[in-house]
Amino acid sequence: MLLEVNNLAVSFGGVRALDLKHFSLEDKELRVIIGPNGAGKSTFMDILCGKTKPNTGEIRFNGKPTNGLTEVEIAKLGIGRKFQKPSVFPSLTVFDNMSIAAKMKKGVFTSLFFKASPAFTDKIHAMAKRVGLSNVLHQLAGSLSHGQKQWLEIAIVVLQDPRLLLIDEPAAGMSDKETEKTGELLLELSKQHGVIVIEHDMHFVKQIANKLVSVLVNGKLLMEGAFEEVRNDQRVIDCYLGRANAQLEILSV
Amino acid sequence: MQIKSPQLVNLLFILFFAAALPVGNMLGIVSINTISLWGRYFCFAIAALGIDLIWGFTGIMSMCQAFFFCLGGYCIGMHLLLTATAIQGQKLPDFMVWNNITSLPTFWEPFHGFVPTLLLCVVIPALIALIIGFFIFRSRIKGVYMAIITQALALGMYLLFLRNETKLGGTNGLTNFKTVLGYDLNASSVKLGLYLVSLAMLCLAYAGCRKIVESKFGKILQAIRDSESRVGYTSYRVLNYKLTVFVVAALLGGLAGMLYVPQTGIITPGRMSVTASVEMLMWVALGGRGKLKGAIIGTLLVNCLYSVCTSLFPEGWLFILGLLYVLTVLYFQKGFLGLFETMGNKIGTTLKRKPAGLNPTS
Amino acid sequence: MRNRKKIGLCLILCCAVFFSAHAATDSTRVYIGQVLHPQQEEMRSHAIQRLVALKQASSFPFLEAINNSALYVLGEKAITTGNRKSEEESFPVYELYPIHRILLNAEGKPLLLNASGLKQVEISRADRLQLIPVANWLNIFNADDQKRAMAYGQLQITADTSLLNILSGALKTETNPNVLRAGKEAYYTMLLNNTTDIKKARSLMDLLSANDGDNAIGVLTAYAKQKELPQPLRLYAQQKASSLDSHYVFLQRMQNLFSGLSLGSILILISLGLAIVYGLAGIINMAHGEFLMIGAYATYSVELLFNNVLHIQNTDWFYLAALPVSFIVAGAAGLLLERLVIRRLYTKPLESLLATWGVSLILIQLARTLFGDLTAVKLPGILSGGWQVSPHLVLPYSRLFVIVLTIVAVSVIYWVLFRTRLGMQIRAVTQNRNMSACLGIDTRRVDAITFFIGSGLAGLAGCAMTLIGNVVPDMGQTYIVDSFLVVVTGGVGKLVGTIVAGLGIGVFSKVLEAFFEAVYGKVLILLGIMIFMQFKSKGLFPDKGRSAED
Amino acid sequence: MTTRFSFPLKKAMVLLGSSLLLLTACNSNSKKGSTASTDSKDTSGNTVKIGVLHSLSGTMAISEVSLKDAVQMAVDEINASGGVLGKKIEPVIVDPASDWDLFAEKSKELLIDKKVSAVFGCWTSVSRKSVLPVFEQNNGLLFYPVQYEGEESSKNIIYSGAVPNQQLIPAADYLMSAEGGGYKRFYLLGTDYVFPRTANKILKAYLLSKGIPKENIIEEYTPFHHQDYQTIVSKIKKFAVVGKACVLSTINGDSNIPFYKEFANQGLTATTCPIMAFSVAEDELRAMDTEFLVGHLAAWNYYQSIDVPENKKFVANFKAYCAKHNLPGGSKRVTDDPICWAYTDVYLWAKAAEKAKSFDVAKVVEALHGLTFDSPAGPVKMDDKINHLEKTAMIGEIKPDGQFNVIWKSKGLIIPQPFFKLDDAKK
Repeated sequence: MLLEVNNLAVSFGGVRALDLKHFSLEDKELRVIIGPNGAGKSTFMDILCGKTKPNTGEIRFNGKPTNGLTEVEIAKLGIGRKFQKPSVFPSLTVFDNMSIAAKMKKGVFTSLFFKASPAFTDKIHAMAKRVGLSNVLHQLAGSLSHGQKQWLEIAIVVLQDPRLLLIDEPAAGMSDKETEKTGELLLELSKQHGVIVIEHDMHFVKQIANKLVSVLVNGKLLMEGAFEEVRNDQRVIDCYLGRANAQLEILSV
Repeated sequence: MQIKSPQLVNLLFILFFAAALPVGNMLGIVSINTISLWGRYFCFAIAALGIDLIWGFTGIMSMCQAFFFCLGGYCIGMHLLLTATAIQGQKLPDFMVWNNITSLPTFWEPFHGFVPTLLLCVVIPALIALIIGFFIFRSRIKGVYMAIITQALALGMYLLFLRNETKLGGTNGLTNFKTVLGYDLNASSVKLGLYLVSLAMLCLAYAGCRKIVESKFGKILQAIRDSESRVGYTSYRVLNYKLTVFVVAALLGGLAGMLYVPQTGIITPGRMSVTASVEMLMWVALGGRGKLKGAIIGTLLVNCLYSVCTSLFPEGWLFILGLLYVLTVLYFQKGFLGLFETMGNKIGTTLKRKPAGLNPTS
Repeated sequence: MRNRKKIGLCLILCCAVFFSAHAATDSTRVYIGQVLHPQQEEMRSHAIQRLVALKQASSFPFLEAINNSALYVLGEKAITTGNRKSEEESFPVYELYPIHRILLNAEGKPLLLNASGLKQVEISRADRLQLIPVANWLNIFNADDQKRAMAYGQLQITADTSLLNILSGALKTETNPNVLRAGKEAYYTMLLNNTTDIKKARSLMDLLSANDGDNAIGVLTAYAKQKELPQPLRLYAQQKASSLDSHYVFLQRMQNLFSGLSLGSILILISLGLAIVYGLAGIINMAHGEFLMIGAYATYSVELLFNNVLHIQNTDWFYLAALPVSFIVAGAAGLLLERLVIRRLYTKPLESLLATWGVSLILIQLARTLFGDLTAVKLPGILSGGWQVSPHLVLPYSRLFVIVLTIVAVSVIYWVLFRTRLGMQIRAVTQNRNMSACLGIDTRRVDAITFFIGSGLAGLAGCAMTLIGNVVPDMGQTYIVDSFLVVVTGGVGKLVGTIVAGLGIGVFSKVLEAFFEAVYGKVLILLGIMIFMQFKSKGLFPDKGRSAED
Repeated sequence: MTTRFSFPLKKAMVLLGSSLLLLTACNSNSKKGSTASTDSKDTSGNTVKIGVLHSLSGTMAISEVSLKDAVQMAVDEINASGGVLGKKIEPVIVDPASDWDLFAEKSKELLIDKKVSAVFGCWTSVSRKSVLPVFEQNNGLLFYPVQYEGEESSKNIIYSGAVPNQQLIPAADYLMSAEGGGYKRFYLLGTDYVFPRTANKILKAYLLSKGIPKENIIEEYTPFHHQDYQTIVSKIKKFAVVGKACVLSTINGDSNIPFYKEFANQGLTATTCPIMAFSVAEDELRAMDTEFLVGHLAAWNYYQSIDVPENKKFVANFKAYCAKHNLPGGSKRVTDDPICWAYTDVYLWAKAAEKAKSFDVAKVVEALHGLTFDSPAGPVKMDDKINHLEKTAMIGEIKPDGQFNVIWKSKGLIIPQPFFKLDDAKK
């Protein structure tokens, strides 16, 4: 097991945002989490990457507990996070963005006296090519389109070479074509990394859900299963009811 | 032509101040008073470089740079006062005698020697910055909280230094210096020398800062400014980076203070008041935040204006300065540097059929 | 009104004394005549000497006039002037002997004289020095409460029974409680020091400590130090003194607590506007202190308007008028600032800091040019003095007023924010500007109104500050750092936080100040806040939830 | 290089360089090499320049602006009566902005670049300390009009304000005397800077030498611009409970109003515990609601109410001057001790220059020694040896109109002792 979570709970101002009895992920597995807004999906990721501290519960990553570790320590263990809102460094060039992320020693003095080797530069060029940012490599990240920013962030996360990728709504704001390309990228990544993806777009989910889909509702795990199984589950449909569009969406796939 | 130009600008700057002004002084066009005035501006510019590093590049608003400046100033001031006291054949500086202090306080002892003093001038601010910075950054105080906490620190230290119990001269501070390394501080040649040393240190500090911001370290600083959390998730220990840049800024402040005091002849707590720190931020903001040249230009220009206006318009200079601040923020958001660039662009357009660059600035 | 009361009182006083000592009046009259119209200088000296030796209470007002170099003659009458203000053209005068009373004209109204109508009787310094033996007694018969109280306080211990009689006579008719307390203290002290009877001494000590006068402890300790005092009396005196002392320590703690409350309420009043503006717009308004200054100057201007244009002098109404005026003027200034400068900076908090700093420089210099450097507003009569909980615990009305004003301001703000539609809009914009705009809230209007309220509150604080401090161009700068601290300690943009932090900082500073000197108290507070921020890096009441962190 | 606008930036830099040059030129304003001629005073032509070095902005403006006005008035008066040695006086006014470093800078500018013959200025000790080396090195002449702590006597500074033995000691003596009230407990309260510190040190030593026990003297300091005197006043109240207590206040400037207000509001009066102030003069009282100040005391060498013809004229002229020039306050302005000495200083300098027939600093100083002058405060005399003024000490009692009633005067002029020794006082 790459990731094991037991009895995880957190509440904000008296509202229980997440109450997860059990969750686990195997190495090199791609897992999609779906659920209505406010179901606690992003909060779950926040806890996994150390941004939010859980009230109770235990997380084991690669057999080691991560409770009480800081973001940096968790990142060092090998958990990379892509946020819902693209979080890149807008005043740096795409190249700089990537070179900051690339896996290496990250102490103050290493940074001060760092000189990019040809191999290092090649690695970045390769990654840029992979996410389709080769031609904007020396533009400022702030001037990229939304979709490009999403890719850049994925590139940043991947360059860290983590064991587990946490990807929050990667397809938001992308065109259909871009979405498909992103799906392919994620599937490719899952060959080497564990990946958890949060997504609303059911077409996209269908594309990438190669094994299990988890459904979170009101902070609780409603069910887990293959995409088709989840899609046809009455409880899932019920909880999407009342939100007409979502219901249509989930049924129309 | 394109590649060489910035260096040419630097060269021009150095040439003007390192050659033209001293030569002017020898010819009698420029008074020594003006020279040492510029020497003092250079010191401010060094401190402003520190602010630019921490505020402009890292996005941390530190409102206690003037405090570090004064720490450096007080260190050298203690040394100068001890030598002056020795020359006059007294055992204790005057103010201690008035305050019923009978023997030299222990913490004054290290300042008898020149070299230890120089070291302490930068080590003490750096050390204090390290301690304070550790606690501030550890508990993730940022944004306006950081600004206000450092401001509170500056205020607290200012109030402490005003007290005579600190044995540093209270409100009057340290003054009445005579010599440095045996040279008379009032001799024109010494003043010129100090001016040149300040200029050299400014150039050095600039080059150093340039190196820093262009290194990967510098990129990470900017990354912290853009998205601190992202830097953390990219497994950098943000605390270390912030702490380093805070210490470097303090160090520059201390260095600046050290050079400032022999040229001014007095160091008082007034230099570290809350407004003093805000003014330093103002120089950087006016010059152009996030650009090292901007910090220098802003400092030189604002101080020049301050000096000139307080003489030419003794009753109305605050209007001029205040209006300048407001207008700069409203209309020239990149500061003087941005303004000069735009002006340069315009002139460029009229002179050449196509300007050199039209891309939006960073 | 008050003045007339005093005169009346004095009249009664003097009559009482007059009848008790009528035997010597004839010679007194003669001597007074000699002082006014001496045949030669020696005669005058002798006459004064005799008057002093006679110790006739009826002659004291006359001697007092000599002592003050304010003895004049009008026809045959010896007269003096009261406490007069120099700018007054004409003023009433007082007859001195045989009865000390205000001089009336033919119609029975006070006779008004001007300076040129007075003929001064010049008494040499040497003659005036002759008054020293009775100098302390003279003012017991002064019309001025303060002077009377002072006279009692300075009475020298004497065993002279004639003077003791005068004293007890004067006390019988004294109506002002503070003067009476001082008088009783003097009386008991004299009796105590002249008695050898242990029982009597004890009861006098009881009276002294129950009287709770200003010098009670001093008298008792001095008494206890007497050499030939019997041991039980000494112990009793010491015990009385120490119990009084511990009583005062308790009172002082109360006073400090009150001071803390009052400082806290000032801080709240100043910070409230800052907190609202910061919360709404993310603007670090360095010019906030200058709105305080504007409010103070508005108050000053209203006072000038009342005095110089409307010619309504000596009224308290100006202050009542100044309260809304200062709010509106400062608010309008804030609105102007918002329109001209801040509107362009809503998304850039740090730039706003710089721009508003520039604005504050301009405003300070503007105030200096317009008003000069040092002005102060006259404390409204109704707010001067204090609520005397006990003789040693006085809560100044001005401070109480500020506390009440703060409570009112806070309640109104709460009402506006949480009970009105406008408040709902303000809160909506504070939480999510873009979303509010989408929902059809005119965010620009809300911004403007909020800025108006925020600056207006600062103006109101400025108006309140005139009660306590002075009005100077850079008065705002004194408070800006403190109020930023309050806002930040409370949690940026949180009203509850601002209130709790304001009170906390206020009370803590005053408690610390009581133990250390003012500077160290302040430094300790700053240190305390820094340590506090170690544990609560986002203030007392940070935002909770996922959206809070970015 | 990160800067991409190489070409335009260069242009801009040239522009910047030239503008800096321009500023430099403005700044220096000198025609000759300065190294050789630091001594020279620009007295060519029909005018003689003097410098006015008082803060017109910042925290000290509150006190110093009035002094600038007084100096200007004196200059106008002298110019109207023909000037000095046939030359009109041309004041060069600068604003050191309550910034101590700027004081040094501006004095350099006045002496070296503007070549003024004398400078009239400074209020705080720190500003004087800051400019002192400048005046000594450049052989300038500074007239300093404010009472100060002593312990200093420079040949380049004329101290016309009181030194401790001309103000503090007489006040302490008066309070301890039977005439003054025979006070036995003293609360020394001051703003935390050099003058109060030194003043209180001297006062404390003096009081101890007069047999006041140590526990009856309390010393306390508040920071500049302290506004909240609640705690301190309640401390004083506790102190005064025992009786025969008074406050010796060296509180500076704008802190006074809150202090007196709090003092009155907590029920303390001049009766129970008078305040003897060393830094409160008419100019401060002008703004105060004097109702609750009445009866408190101050020690100075001049009061507006002094009844001599010179003073009557001076006061009337000053009011007229302020009204005429539309200065804030107008004809309601008052005079006080520092204003009087700032005004007197200009006359002293003019008289000395006439006597020396030169503006040369050494000659003027020499002529000053022993010079007598009928100042608004009455006759004064420059000491024969040191640059201090001999004058009369006076105690004033605050009247309801914000003026002082002079209740005590020293017998004759008091010889200044800038380096005050307790032993001298005992004699």
